[in-house]
Amino acid sequence: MEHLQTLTWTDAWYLAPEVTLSIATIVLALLDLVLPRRINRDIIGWLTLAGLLASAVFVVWLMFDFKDLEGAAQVHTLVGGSYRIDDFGNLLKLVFIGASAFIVFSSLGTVRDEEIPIKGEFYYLLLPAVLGAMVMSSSGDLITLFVGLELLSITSYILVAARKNASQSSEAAFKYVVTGGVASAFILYGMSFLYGVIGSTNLADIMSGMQGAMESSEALIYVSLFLMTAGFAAKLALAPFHVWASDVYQGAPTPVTAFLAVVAKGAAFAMLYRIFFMFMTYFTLNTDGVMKHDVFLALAVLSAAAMIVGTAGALRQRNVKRLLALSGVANAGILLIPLALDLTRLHSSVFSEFIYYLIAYAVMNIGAFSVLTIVARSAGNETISGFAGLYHRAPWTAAGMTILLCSLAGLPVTGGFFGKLFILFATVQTKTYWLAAILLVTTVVSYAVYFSFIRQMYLRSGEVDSGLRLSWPAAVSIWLCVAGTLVLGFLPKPILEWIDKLFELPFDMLVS
Amino acid sequence: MSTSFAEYAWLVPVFPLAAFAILTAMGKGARKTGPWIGIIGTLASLVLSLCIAFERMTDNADDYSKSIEWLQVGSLKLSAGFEVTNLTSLMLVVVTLVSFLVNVYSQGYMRDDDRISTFFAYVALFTSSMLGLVLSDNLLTFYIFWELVGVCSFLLVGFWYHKPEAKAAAKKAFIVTRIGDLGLLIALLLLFWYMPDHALDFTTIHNVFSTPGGVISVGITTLIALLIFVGAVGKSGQFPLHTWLPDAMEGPTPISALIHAATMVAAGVFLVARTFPIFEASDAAMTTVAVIGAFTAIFAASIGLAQNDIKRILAYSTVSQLGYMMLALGVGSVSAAMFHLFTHAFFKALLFLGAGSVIHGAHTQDIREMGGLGKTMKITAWTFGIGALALSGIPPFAGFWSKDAILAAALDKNGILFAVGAIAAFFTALYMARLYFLVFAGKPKQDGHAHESPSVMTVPLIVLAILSVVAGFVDTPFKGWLGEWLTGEAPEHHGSGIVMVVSVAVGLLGIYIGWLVYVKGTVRRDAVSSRAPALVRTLERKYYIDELYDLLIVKPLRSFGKALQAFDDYIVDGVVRLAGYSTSALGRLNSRLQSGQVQTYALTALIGIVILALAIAGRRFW
Amino acid sequence: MLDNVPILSLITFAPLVGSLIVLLLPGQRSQWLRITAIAFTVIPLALTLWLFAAYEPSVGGAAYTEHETWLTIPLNKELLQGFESSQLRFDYHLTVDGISMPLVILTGIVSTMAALATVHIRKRWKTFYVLFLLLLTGIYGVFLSRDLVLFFIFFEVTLIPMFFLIGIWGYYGREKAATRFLVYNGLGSAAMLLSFLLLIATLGLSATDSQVIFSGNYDVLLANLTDPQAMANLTADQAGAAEFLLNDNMRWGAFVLLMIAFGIKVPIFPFHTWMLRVHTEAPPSIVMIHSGILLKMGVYGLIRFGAFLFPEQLHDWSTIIAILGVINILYGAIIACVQREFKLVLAYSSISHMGIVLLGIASLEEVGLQGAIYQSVSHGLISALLFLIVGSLYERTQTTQLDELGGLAKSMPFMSGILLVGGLASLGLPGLSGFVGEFLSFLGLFGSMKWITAIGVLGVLFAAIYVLRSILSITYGRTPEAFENMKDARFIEALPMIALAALIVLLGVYPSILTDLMQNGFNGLLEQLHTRVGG
Amino acid sequence: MTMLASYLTLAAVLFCVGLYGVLTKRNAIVVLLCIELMLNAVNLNLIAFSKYGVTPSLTGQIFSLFTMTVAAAEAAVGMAVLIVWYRNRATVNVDEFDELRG
Repeated sequence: MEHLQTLTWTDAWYLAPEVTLSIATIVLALLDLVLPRRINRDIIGWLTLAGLLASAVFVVWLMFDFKDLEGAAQVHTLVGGSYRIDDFGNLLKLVFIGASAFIVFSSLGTVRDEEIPIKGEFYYLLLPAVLGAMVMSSSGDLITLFVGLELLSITSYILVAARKNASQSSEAAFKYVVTGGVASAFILYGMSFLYGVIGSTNLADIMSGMQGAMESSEALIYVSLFLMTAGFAAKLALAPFHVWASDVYQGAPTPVTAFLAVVAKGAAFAMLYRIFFMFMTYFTLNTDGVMKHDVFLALAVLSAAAMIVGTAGALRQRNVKRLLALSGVANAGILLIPLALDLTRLHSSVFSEFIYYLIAYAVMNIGAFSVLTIVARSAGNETISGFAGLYHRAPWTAAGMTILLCSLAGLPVTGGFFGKLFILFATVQTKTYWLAAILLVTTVVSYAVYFSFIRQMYLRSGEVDSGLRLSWPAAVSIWLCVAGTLVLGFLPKPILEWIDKLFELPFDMLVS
Repeated sequence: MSTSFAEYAWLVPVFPLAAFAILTAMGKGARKTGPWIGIIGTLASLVLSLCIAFERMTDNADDYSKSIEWLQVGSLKLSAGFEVTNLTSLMLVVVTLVSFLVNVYSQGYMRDDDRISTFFAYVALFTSSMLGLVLSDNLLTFYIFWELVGVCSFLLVGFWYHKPEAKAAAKKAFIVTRIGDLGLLIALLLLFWYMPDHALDFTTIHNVFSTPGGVISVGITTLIALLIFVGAVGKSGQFPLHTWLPDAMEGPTPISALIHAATMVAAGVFLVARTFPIFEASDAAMTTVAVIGAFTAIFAASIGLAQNDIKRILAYSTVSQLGYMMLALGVGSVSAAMFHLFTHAFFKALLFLGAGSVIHGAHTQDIREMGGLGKTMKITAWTFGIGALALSGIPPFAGFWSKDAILAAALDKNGILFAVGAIAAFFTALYMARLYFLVFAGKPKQDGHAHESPSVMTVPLIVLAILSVVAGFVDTPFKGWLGEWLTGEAPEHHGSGIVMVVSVAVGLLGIYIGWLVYVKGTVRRDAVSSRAPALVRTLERKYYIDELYDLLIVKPLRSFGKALQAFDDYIVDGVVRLAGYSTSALGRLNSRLQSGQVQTYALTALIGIVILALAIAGRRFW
Repeated sequence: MLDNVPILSLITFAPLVGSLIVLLLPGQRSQWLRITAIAFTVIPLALTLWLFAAYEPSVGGAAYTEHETWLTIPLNKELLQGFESSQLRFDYHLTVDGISMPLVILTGIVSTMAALATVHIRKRWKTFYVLFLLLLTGIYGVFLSRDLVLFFIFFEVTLIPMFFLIGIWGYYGREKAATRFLVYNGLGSAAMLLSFLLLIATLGLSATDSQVIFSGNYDVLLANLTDPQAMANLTADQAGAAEFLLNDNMRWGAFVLLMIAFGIKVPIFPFHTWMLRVHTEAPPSIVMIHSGILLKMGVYGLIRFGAFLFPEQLHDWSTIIAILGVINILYGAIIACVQREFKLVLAYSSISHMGIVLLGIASLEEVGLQGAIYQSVSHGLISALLFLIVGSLYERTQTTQLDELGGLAKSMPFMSGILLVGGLASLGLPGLSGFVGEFLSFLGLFGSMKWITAIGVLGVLFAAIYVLRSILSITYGRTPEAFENMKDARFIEALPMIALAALIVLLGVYPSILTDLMQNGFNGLLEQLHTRVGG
Repeated sequence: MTMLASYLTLAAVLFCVGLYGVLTKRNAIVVLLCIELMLNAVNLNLIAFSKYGVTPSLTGQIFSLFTMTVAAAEAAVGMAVLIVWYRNRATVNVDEFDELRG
């Protein structure tokens, strides 16, 4: 594929979701500039939400447009395969847009000017970030992947620093810039080697050129994979690359923390899956044992380390955001498991396992962060003791939070439970018992973590006796998250069947 | 004969049980009517028992048994049922008679107690259980009632629950007998697995073990027999499990008469008699029974010499007499044992009730504080005297005949056993003489407020006294009617003159010495204690058995428990805590890692990836 | 008439409905809340009793079985060679048989008594009853469900309400006790889940030409276990697919995991320490449920999954289990003898009693297995009764330290009497239920392991010691002044006490009422044992 | 191929120098510069592969153009964040970024 392909107008149709977001970003940026100061910037928030929803509509439309549900799936590739409209991307896009929409929605009326002076920017800057995430999930080329990654990262840096007047916020942003930059450099460095041995950045070309490259320069591929692994591990905050996460999560405004925990992490996973799944398939088809085992064992070890360190670290943590950061570390470990397992004829539902847990993770985390925003506001701090006596002050919120926490802890009957169950079943099917054991044990230890909230909410009495003020969007989004968690728990079947119907491994994930 | 009383034998224990149920339902409100319910219940049982007994005497009918399925597990069936034989009908009469008399007596004795209706309820329950035990046709049912009488004994010993001594005694009674029960339970399990068809009924046991060279090996037979004997030892207060019985005297005196003299403690003897074929099949077991019995007889009698509590003396006497019965069984004479059980039930109940009357009158139990009561308490003194003579084996009282039978049987077997029995008989006569003379003879030591008990208490004494005189004639050396009736065999010739002479001689000698010391004063009372103080002290302290048990069993066990407790707290739980602690230590380590220095973070990550890479790649080279 | 009524679902979910109703009632009306809650514990009890009356031991519970496919989850289609699709299937499968029936009845009875005993709950009634009823749904579900995942879910459902019930309404150390309960039991559940999934991935597999189905249905597992043609039993070369094979190592792994999982619940030494805290810290009505029913879930699991799915492994391990049982018996009993706190005496006595259950299981004889269930039911009733009394005592005396108590027989003769009945039942007095369970268990094991059983029988002696020691020091002796004018049990307290005591007597005198139920419960297991292990 | 090897070596050295700088330098601006250094090492790599790689192609150069742009943007944001922080705390010393910890 040496000839350059240009973007045609028909292709532009397929980019409708991304284009929508770009236009919305520009329009809102201009709007923010021209609107007089006295106008509440919530309007921009609402418009951001509208932009996100419009984009989501396009994604859904695209999904159904070129796929009749009975027939084989189609994949549309743009610009010589560097951009792919496939169900892997589409499903993830929906998750990212949905999660962002929830975050925006619950921020409306909750985020205050004193806290985030640049509220307009805060809202509309989410759009390029989501755009970056979408690009990452839809790319078929290392360059587009990288651009998407950086688009997401750079906007996230700004978002983390959105609390302009708080030194904590800029400190967090700086730390994020440094670790993010170094991680990017590592990924990029790894990519450069991959490009070097194959001569193309296109994933399809890489796949087809792998055979030759393996024979000539196996070592470089080895190095490349390890460098990329390190970079992604840092982006995903897998142990021991996780240390920055707590600081950044703590310093960032809470909605941004939620965004980082869900969308940024999910997007990094999307990219990781795009690249590594290719290798996994290659290794599986060409029974070249050595590297396969090394690379994916490394992933498994990272995932185990993340689960252990994340859970154990959260055990002693009193600051809720840091705690959720560490919980995110553990969850990242769990999300990595499907990829780290062998691909066998019994276990090839890697994607369903991944995305189901990702959805569950997104729903419960956003819900938890929304509750945290409100509780921290009323308590005046972000420590776990702010939850003390929540049951007496706001029994319904406490009940909702309890369900979310149960889901985080993986207790039935919640989305988190089934998500973990499928992943666990996969580990058992592939006979990776040690990983299953670690998953189970850390899950159980995490009971202690999440139930420490519950202990505060129900067993202690707090200092504040007044009720909890919830803005209606916050309340609605919390309850939607709770409902989502329960639906995922009680009715996993329709969702998984839908995913199964949509998703065809050879088309949607394997770039050929 | 279309119907017989035996078919209704199951009603015998039901009457008292009904009484128990009614009394429990009535609660505390039945102070007046309560005793009557108890008395009527036992009276009904007594009448029916007498009918059954007479029926069996006249017709010499076949044994009657009937059982229902109690529990079925798969192909295994456990049944419950009753059986009427000559042996059981004899026991029925003894139990119901004594129980009835004790009920009547208690109505007076317990008149002032708040919980009199509870007392009668317990007694009714005991009577019912004891009758159930007697009637049981298989070992499992027997065991069930065996435990139930134990509980009733426990409840009644601890009847005055507010007294710490009563509490301790009740506990001890239950736990020590439980040791014996354990043996019986294991024996039961063994029998269950070794008997053909898992049969546990006495008839089958009888048939299986009576067959020479039977299905069960001698070793197992011996084991089973010994384990059963352990049960009997516990219940009948034989050495070394005798310690609970004297302590059990903390209970109300009628209880001591009923449970701890006449009926329950004899259940051990009854058990051995019931399962006698097993013992007969094993020489070792028989020897053990005989030796333990003989030893207990002399051992307890010697302790009885040095006690000062009127009830305790009688208690040791009971232990000693039960030893005689065991001795009889050990030397192979069931009929002698049952005969002694029969007579002993009457005269020992008499003695205890008499003692109760004394305590009722004198308000003390210490014989050193009594004296001259014979003047104020004439009926008590007379009847007590008859009981004492019966116990001492003076003809023609009941005890003489039965003890004579035992000694004769012992002599047949082994001279040493006979000698031991004779010496024990001497001791018996001596301590009874001491007891009687100290209490009834001499000058009153108290301010004369002792008085005779009411007739409701003295009438049972008189009835028992009469029985103590005549009961012996059912089986004299000249006409062994009881033995024949019980065993269905021709009477044995145990009437050797030597035995009779020796027996009477030691009895009279004992009384004479007692008279010399305690009435006449020719021999100083401290004649022995001044010369061999250690001996007397040992006797007073009951050979330090309690102390020994405390030192050897209770204390080590308690320490062991404490040690286990510590093990549980510090090791078992410690490991759990350690696991929790190390997890949170890992968390703390993570916190320390998050020092705020972003460069440290990057370095951590770098070190992480290097280690990972080295480990993953390097594992090929190891 | 009642043929088409899903009675088992009604039993299971009636408390859940009650829970929701309580949730909607106003929180201040404690009387209403209590009555509603009690009503919704009585409904399943009534249904259970009806079931008991209608149950035919020879037929089993087939008539009541409810079986629907609950979830089918498509797994993968891409790389699957030779088949069109593969599915993970979880069923909604409820049924009863001779093993679960007694425990379901026990649940009905004890839960109702516990509901009556909730008069001691002095705060936050509404939440209490909501959680209490939720807990019941979990328990019924555990005993009735026959799908591994469904079972697991119900098992976990019991954890969460228990955490709250201990944590909110317990005594001083409640929070620690609750957390430890949660984590310790969570570990057990985790082991169970791993084992279950292992079984589903191998034994649960049924393949048609077009489909591979991984089922969690217990019946499927059981059928595959004995079917030599099942994938899980084929050797690798036969099936051409090593991934389906349940080889010996995996069997042992799954078995040991199950032993650990249910061993924690039972609890088997050395996994018992969590349960001591629950016994001492939880409110009495909850300990009634906990000690009375929840521990039996462990027993049930050991038999249902340990014995039935892994008879060979259990047979190989029977000596180990018997030894563990003896350790439980003696360890618990000896430590109970030196406790100064009555609740701890009872806690250690529970350990001791559960040891007897283990002996029954280790026997692998019908007598012993029935004994194990019998002992479970009996211990459930006894400990429920004892903790009921503990609750009433504590309410009056504010202490359960043995040294501080004494002479209560004077001021509270009724309660002391019932306490004594409970204690005597606990020490295995014939005529009361405890004896039958113990006796059957001992009887069962004695056939194969005489010495071990004989040592275990010693526990009966220690039981006498700790029971009498503790109960006598509560009720006998001198009455301290502070206790002299205390009131005896109120009617509402006396009612469950009398009911439980009556049941204990009934089971002791007429054990057939329960053993008849279990009559055919173990046939399958024993047949399997005889054919596969060879007796 | 020697050419490629030397470029790669240089790039590796640059990358390591950059990494070392990130890990050790106290001045925050220097830290940002060092990140740029790492990215530039990547650029060098890409261009070297583009010219001397197994299959030379323009893609590497295009990639490096993207990288440079992105790096510039990243540096700009980094500087902006630093300025905000400097305004709050009046220091650019990396050691003093330790308000968030634990």
